[in-house]
Amino acid sequence: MIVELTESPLDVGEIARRVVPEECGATVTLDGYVRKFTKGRETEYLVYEAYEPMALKEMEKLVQAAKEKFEISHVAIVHRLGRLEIGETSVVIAVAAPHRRAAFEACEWLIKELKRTVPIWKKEVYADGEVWVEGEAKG
Amino acid sequence: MIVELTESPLDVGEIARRVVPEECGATVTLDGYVRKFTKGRETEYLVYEAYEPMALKEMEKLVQAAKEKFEISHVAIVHRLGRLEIGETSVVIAVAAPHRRAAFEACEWLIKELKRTVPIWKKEVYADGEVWVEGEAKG
Amino acid sequence: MTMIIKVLFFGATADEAGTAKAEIDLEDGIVAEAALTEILNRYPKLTASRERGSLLFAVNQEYVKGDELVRDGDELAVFTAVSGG
Amino acid sequence: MTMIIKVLFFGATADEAGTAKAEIDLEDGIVAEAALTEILNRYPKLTASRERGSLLFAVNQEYVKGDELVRDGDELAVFTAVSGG
Repeated sequence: MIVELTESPLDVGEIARRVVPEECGATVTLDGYVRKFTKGRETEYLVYEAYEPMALKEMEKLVQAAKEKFEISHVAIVHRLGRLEIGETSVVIAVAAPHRRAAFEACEWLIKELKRTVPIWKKEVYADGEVWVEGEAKG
Repeated sequence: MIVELTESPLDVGEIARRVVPEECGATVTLDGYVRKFTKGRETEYLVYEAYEPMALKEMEKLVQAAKEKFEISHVAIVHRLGRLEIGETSVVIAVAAPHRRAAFEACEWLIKELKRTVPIWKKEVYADGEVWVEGEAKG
Repeated sequence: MTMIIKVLFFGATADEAGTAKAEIDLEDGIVAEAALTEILNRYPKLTASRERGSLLFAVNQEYVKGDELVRDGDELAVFTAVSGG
Repeated sequence: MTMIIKVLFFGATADEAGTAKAEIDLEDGIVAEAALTEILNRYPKLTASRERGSLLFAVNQEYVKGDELVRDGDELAVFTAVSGG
């Protein structure tokens, strides 16, 4: 399992290629990046902040849960923190599995849960102001 | 749309980052690579062969169909040909979409259809022989 | 008897609390829910997030339900619904 | 009248045909299905793949149903079920 937080730019290919076990044939990767427009409003840049030790623990829990729920072999989750420009990658989730179906399902489940439970926050900065984005509450 | 066939090694990250439109926030990538063991038998390497002009046409058709079927913005499909060693990437499908759900769905649909319709064949080479793999027939 | 608890605020809650970090004294034997109420009393601007149902609360880097005992030296964290990814 | 058609074989069918490429003469006005039958007559080892339902057939780089007219200079391709990815 790879779970990391970093202020450095993420290399999606490098992360994806870290999870290539011999028994697998497919890795599904989600590359989440900074959108220029959100609801028609133009973002200048984003700032991500985390409660780092808790975020790492929650990411580990998610990987454990995904491994119980899906037939997957290896998972990497790396989330970037600090200031991100438009188009830069904020999160990479790569899942390797013997069969691709499980990799797709697990990857999609992991990003959904990460957005719900992992204590990381996003501030959107516009030309005329900034706002901390509030997620859906953890139910 | 990017559809390519190449004998050179594939860089999954480089391909994924070619499809990052400003209106999007997520790219889902399938990285298919050479498995060491298939049904317990150890593969030494693979050889991929294509009916190249038809394969490119079929890949273009798949991308067109995916764009009609799913809310996606940009697709790249690159398939490698020739001899591939264990762990090397044979195919990359990267799909960018405003919303990640569509990107996951389209990516999974594209790899399923590619395996059914695009005229590319795989020869598995073992220590004691080789065999052209026969896919599910195109229905 | 009182005890000293470390409280962390993140994102919007840090702005609302005017600080990212505080130490507060709480009565011994208090449960998490009561500790949160006490924190809200001291940082009343956080109440809006709580009323929206967006306020989350962790003790020692774990989400809590509310009935867990808070102990001397514990690390509490208060934050709005997460928005990473 | 006959016409000259280019035939391509790939993967297992190239091994079975003993060649990747051939030119064959077919009667004018023949449809794709009949052209395939003629090709199988000349390369009988391909029949096994056809009986398994694995043989696919394309004219000018498009899959065909079978009733399409084949024309002089067309490129036909014969191959087993694809296995890329």
